[in-house]
Amino acid sequence: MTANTAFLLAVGLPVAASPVIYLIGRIAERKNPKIDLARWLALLILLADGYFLFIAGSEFLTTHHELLVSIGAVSLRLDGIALLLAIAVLALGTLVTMFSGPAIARDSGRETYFALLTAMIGTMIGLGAADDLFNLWVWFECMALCSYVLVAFHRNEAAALEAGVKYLVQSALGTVLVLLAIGLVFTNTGSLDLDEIRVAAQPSGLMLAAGALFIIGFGVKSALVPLHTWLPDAHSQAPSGISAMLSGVVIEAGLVAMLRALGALHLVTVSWGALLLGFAAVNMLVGNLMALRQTQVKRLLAYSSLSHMGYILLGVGAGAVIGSEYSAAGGFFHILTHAMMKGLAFLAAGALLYCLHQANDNHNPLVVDDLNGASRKYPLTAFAFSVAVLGLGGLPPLAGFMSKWQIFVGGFQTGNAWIIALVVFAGLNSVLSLGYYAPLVNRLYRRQPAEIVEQGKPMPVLMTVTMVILSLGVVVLGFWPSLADWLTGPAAQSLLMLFGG
Amino acid sequence: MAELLILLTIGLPWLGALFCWAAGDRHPRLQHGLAVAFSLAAGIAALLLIPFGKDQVLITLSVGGAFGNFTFSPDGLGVFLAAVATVIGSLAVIFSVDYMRSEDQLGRYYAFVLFFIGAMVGLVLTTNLLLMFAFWEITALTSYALISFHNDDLKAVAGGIKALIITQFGGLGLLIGALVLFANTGSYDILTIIANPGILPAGALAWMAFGCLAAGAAKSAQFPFQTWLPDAMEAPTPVSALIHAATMVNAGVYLLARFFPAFEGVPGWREAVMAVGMLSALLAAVMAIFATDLKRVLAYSTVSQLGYMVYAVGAGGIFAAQFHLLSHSVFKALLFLGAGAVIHSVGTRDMRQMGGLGKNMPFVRLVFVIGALALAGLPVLNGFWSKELILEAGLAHGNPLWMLFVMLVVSGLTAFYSFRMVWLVFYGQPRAELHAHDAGPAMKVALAPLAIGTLTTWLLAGSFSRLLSESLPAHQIAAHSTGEILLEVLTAPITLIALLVIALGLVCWWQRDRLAGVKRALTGLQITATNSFGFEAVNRAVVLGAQNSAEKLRSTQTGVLGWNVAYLVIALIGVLAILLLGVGLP
Amino acid sequence: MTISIPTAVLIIVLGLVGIGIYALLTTRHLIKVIVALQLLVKGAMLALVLAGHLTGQDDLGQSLAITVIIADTIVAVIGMALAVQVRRVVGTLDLRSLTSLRR
Amino acid sequence: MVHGLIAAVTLVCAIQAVRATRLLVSALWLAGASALVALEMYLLGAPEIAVIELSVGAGLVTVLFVFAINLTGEENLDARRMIPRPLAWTMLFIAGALLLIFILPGINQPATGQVYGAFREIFWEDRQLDTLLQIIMILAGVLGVLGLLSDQKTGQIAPYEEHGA
Repeated sequence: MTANTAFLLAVGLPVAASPVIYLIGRIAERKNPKIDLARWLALLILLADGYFLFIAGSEFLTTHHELLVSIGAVSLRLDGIALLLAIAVLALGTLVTMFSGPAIARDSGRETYFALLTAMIGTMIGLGAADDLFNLWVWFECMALCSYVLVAFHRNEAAALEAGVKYLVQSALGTVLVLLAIGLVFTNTGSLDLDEIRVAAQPSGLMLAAGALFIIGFGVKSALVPLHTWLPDAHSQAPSGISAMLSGVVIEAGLVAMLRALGALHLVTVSWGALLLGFAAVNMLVGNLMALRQTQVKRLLAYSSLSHMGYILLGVGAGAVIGSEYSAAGGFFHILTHAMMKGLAFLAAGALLYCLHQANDNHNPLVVDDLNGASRKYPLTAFAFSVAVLGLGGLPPLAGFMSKWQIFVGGFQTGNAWIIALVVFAGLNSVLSLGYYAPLVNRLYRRQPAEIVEQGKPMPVLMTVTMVILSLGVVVLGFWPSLADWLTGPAAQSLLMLFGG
Repeated sequence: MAELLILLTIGLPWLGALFCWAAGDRHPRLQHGLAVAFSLAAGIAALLLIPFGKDQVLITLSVGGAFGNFTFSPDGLGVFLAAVATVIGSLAVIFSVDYMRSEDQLGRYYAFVLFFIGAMVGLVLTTNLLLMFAFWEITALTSYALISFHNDDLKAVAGGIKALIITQFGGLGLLIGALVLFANTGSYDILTIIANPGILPAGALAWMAFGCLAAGAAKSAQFPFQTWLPDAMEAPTPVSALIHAATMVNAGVYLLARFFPAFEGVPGWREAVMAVGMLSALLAAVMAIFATDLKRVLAYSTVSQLGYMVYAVGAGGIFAAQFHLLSHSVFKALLFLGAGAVIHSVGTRDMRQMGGLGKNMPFVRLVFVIGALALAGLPVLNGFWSKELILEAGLAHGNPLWMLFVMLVVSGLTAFYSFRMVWLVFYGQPRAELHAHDAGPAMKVALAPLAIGTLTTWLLAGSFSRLLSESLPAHQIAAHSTGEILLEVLTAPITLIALLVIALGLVCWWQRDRLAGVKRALTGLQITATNSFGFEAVNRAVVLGAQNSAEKLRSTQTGVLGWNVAYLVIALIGVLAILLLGVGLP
Repeated sequence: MTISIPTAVLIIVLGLVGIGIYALLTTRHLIKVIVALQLLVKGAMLALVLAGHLTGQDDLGQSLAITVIIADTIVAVIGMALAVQVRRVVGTLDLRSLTSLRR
Repeated sequence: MVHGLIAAVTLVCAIQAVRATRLLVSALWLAGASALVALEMYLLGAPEIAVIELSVGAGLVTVLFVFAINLTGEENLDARRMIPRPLAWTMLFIAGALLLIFILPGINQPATGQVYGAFREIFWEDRQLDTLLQIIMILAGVLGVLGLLSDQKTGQIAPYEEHGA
């Protein structure tokens, strides 16, 4: 199999397989609902996809030539950013699929869930690889459509529906703005191919407007403050596996889409990166303050995603403005580590939500008081949750410390006073964030378990396994951060090419 | 050989932490055993490492990129502190066998204690500033986890968070220092910058110097960050002895001493360091005089004694600072563990309820008095020699004499509160119905070596000065024999003055009833001091400010779709306006 | 005064988008929200067709617009399904009662 | 002139669709706006898309609206707005003005791109990836409707099983 074929399969397999998963799952559901065939099928597809991605990725990494596959006039390109996003999406997606088996075992519509989850994973891989402005939008829209349905999966709960409505409306509005921007770019350059646009896009008011519309349009999905208002609702109401996906990779995929679009306009102005840095500052502060007094666990984690998006923007923005490779690599490293840590945090919170509430047929949200003394009954889950939130708080020896460090180092290396000030501000925010992460850990290790913990159901094995795998990843990357260099380095170079080369 | 010993000293406690956690809380005896075994083994490894104390990098793990090389080097400063951390660490663990006997969740307790010991060793042995910062943060994490060990107690939780946030806030200074170093030199190597500070531009060096001062002050609970240490006393007492008296709080002093050759040329840095040390010593001593909680008195005295060390570093007396660090680690660990034995026995920390406990706890009284005398600085205990050396360093050319005067006054105050504490706890009439019993066997095993150490560690002065002198060329520490050092102290006029001041402090305590008038006159000071000179109010204001602004900001999440869309339009307007004003139309 | 063709279409585009956003800002009825989204997307679609027309690539503009039509119809379908379910579960389509998720 | 007229009527339809108090009326005005947009597309030289817009945008979507309105019922809501009207107008005016400042100077100097082929080729060959991805969109739509509207009620959730993995 050639690398190009493998790449095409890696992009196409999950997308093509999702209707099959639905159909077979549907039939199996009628025949014997116990087997839950859709889940295993989805897992199989994702593992196979990992194999194809491995072939394509290793070809790219060994030859340093981007893979380019053309389908008609539209092409897909595997560069550093695409590979990084694909690996993050696929790895987290596979674990979430494993986790979701028990988590939604009792809901109806499981085959819908797994089919759409697989499709969403596939569309995100495609989104990372899109090399055509309009095609980028199509992938983006497909991803969004899948996620609307998944967010409102608990269709009999008013809050989930409300979150779904808000998510849908705000996302759709963002989509429209992106389309307008595409229209402007198309008018001005006469092309949709990102490479051709890169050459043709010259400074003009029209293109500035297009860039602004891209930032706002894609910014809705990547949760730039103040476009973030849908996020705490959707992330807290979605099934926990989907929360992990949304927070861990979907908002980052939105960012990648934005970077691709803005990168094509890099000749228009150097201010794109500076704007991202501005959003970085606001995101960090607002996210942390909003989380500080939050009492619902999943909502708290959702707000913390805002501040982590701020760190990522800091790295990526400094890479775009100054061309600092360490910054960019740090930003992408943080995308990876955040996917792991936030994924783990949501899965752990989801596991507790499942055992303490859902398994007892109660639909209340998980509040911080429910965590009291959870380590008594769920030692591994409590440990995993602690690893996740302490990592998010940037404490060593966990992965979050190292990725933040890389972002900070890159910022200082630019020698730019504004960026250095922003790094110090980010450090302050990191300290502030401990004000809400640390008490969560405290609660988990209280001696006197909350009443609800004592009535909790046992933890399903598959959930524990996924959490252990992710915890190991967070710890290992914390001890040996350069393990991710092979992935973040090429991604950073791709970003610098986008904005400078 | 030395490479292996370094890895063992860091790795054994961490391995032990894993085992203790994995052993499970159903097997407390196994956990006690594992913890003692691993901490003792680490202590032995650290002691064996001392002869290898040289200035040379022994372990290099090439991580590359933004992370530099992870390097470790056993120089004099490093091996000495590693030995202190592991030896006192293992004594604290042994003490815990009795102290924590009836406690729950021992796995978490021992895992964090051992995790701390390993991290502390790593902190002092590494020569990579990134790694140093990482270990720095791990010690903060473990300190936090252990302060909040009694998670159901709101005070313990609050104290833990406070310590974590304040030390992390100061830690930003070290972060800035490390980033400045890497941005300018492309490496995190500490030895290079110490040997040749000129490789950094003057401005960058100043940022690094004052950043490290902030970090050191926060870690060592110095002015203006001192408020976290008294609240950290909610931790189990062996933890207070180990982390909040003998080791972690020394990391700040270590940092300043380590970088002294690099920073001493930065204008104003030495003066700032001395001022920080002096203010901390003075304020904390005054607070200790009025405090009524036994552990808090010890905490204040720790801040005060650390102030002496910081002052000494600023004054250029690196050897004096490190020597006092050694003495203080030993006698303060002794005092804390002694206090732990008392608290474990009577179940309260309030000195007003104690009194006359000496009759039932003769052993604890004996060792506690030894420690207190060392704290007061009476000859011939170890605290005497090292404190005199610090005062002498204050006399060095160019140091402001008024600061030295303040430090002399503080030594009088120290004597005063040391005697007050001993008296209130062990002597006089019992003030409450307390059933005291003497220390358990494991406690005695831990206390005895510390008491002996308090009586004898000053004999190490000569070899200690040789160790530092040989392995730290940039610090320019002269090697002297023990005899020379002792003679120097004894013949110095300042020693006599200091002894007079200490005696004055003693007399004041003895004649306290006659000084009732003075006491009344000082009521205002007492009120200010028990309110921590307003620092607590500042802390509270900051916390309240953050929480209020958070609460206000939360109302922006209206949950109304229309407003959500409005924010989007506003953001669009904002971005367009920025582009219009910032970039302009081409 | 004659209006050039691009200007006229641009007026439609911006008008539709403006009216759509205005409706999103002010309306209280969920179905009307979906109507507003439809208006918005029609504007965007017309913008693409206009772009194709202006650059002489009418057919490319058209084929993009088809994809947009499908996408926005699906959005409308999912939106309506949500609305129907909201009506069942919450009992009303008033957006004022869909404000439980706040702070 | 024709274009100006179409523009005016389209916007009137749109405004009416937003203002109408009855949902059915609103949907019909929307259909009208859709038809006029289709007409405008036709005049711009896009006949194929005009047909599709007319059948899907004006036809199918309206039918869907009627279905949905039937299912949910008309609901009379009082006139209170989500956010004050003057504020909405001000924001929109500023945003629109800013956009126009940026766009207007450039809109009349379009680039001329390379013409690749006829509509059929472009749609089915050049842009077949977009076309293929519509399948995923439709899948999401179908599954969304099926998932959201299936009849099962909360009470029918499967019973809890130990180790449901």
